[in-house]
Amino acid sequence: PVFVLYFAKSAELTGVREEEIVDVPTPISSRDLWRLLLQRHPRLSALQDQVVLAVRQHYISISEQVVTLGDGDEVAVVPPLSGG
Amino acid sequence: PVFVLYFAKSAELTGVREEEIVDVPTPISSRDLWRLLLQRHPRLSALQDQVVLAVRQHYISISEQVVTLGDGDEVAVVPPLSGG
Amino acid sequence: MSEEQRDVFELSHDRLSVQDVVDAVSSSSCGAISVFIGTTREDEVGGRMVVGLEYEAYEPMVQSEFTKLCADVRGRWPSVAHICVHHRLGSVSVGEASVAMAISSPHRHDGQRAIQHCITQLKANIPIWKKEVYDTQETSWKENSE
Amino acid sequence: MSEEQRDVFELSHDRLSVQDVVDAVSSSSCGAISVFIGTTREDEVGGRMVVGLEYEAYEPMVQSEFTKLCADVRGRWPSVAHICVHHRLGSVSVGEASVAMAISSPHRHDGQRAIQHCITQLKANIPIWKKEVYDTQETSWKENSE
Repeated sequence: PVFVLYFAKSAELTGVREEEIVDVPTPISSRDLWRLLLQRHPRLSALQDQVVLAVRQHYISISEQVVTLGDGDEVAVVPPLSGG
Repeated sequence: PVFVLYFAKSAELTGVREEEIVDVPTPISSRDLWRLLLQRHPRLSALQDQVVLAVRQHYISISEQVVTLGDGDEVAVVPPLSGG
Repeated sequence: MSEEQRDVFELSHDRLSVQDVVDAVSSSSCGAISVFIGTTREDEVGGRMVVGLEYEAYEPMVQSEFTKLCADVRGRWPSVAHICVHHRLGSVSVGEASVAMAISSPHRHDGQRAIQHCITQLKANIPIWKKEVYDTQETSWKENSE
Repeated sequence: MSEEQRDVFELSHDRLSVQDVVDAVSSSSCGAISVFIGTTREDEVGGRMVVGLEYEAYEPMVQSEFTKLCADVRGRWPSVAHICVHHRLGSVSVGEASVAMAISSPHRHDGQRAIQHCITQLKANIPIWKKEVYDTQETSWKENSE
């Protein structure tokens, strides 16, 4: 399974902070990965065009870039940052 | 009289921190004022070309600039600054 | 400089202490400590008063991004000795510090440039989020504009 | 901003507290506090170790020059809220702070530029002097090079 973490507004929109997804195809483009999350949580579309993902703690924009996911890998939904 | 204050290296060279001088001509150029102090304390020549004066708490370089001194006015000998 | 370089990023639910971040970077080989403190401003947004902020972070990734940030700072200003950042989590009231950072360097110019770069990069890259909390109980997630 | 601007320069024979200068500039209308701390570095000069510094000041003129310095800073960065500088007098051991300054501003860029200007101008214009004291008991008056 892949562990998906939701932060800030994305956690409010989904109502969860973490979930396990068992059937993620791999390799997968980050755009398809985002679509898959949108199917599970349609309200995430409020973040469309603002969000990036982090795969194994590396930022990746929503694009054709392909990621390979291993068992237990961590994917985070990263709304616009506002630290400081 | 005029009160002359010596700071830092100038105080070490003269051996005094403050003195009263009664016979200062006025108006006087800052260069002549410095010469007058040099006559009283020849060791001050070690500071030649590095020193400025402060008259009533305003910096004045050693030059032809003329200052008017009133009774009780404060003149300071200001070696290169090194605050901070 | 025989001393090892220290890079410290701490997340804390408690009030920040400026003295703690300054002490964390102090070094007898350094003549300068540059510090930046970000505080919650009193603000009005659409007729509502901001009463505080709420922070959250992706904690393990904060550490990995901070490691990259420090490598970047040290690449640009090799004389930088130590870097310490303390950042709040949870509720931060108006007037309180949300971030305190300090950088020590032998001379002041490098440290002053480094601290500006460090706060800019923190805001751009470190996975931390805040929402404003209003007197109406409403909230709004913020976005760093730079 | 209804609050009055505060400009504070204190000379002190006691150890400086960073927290004190930060508290002196804090303001609920400001989101940023920039701080600079100058410390005595461990140093070797011609085979002699610097064990400390000795500071003296022309105290009333420190205040009048600081007033000019603050007017200059506020002319360049009008958003600056408060300015506080604490400077040591007398003996300062290696590792201790000789100067601590803080500037508050609504946003960070103005405060960061202002603090750099403030320390540069302090070194150039405020009538304070230091001599280095060596392990041999010898001393040497310093000169700010900039």
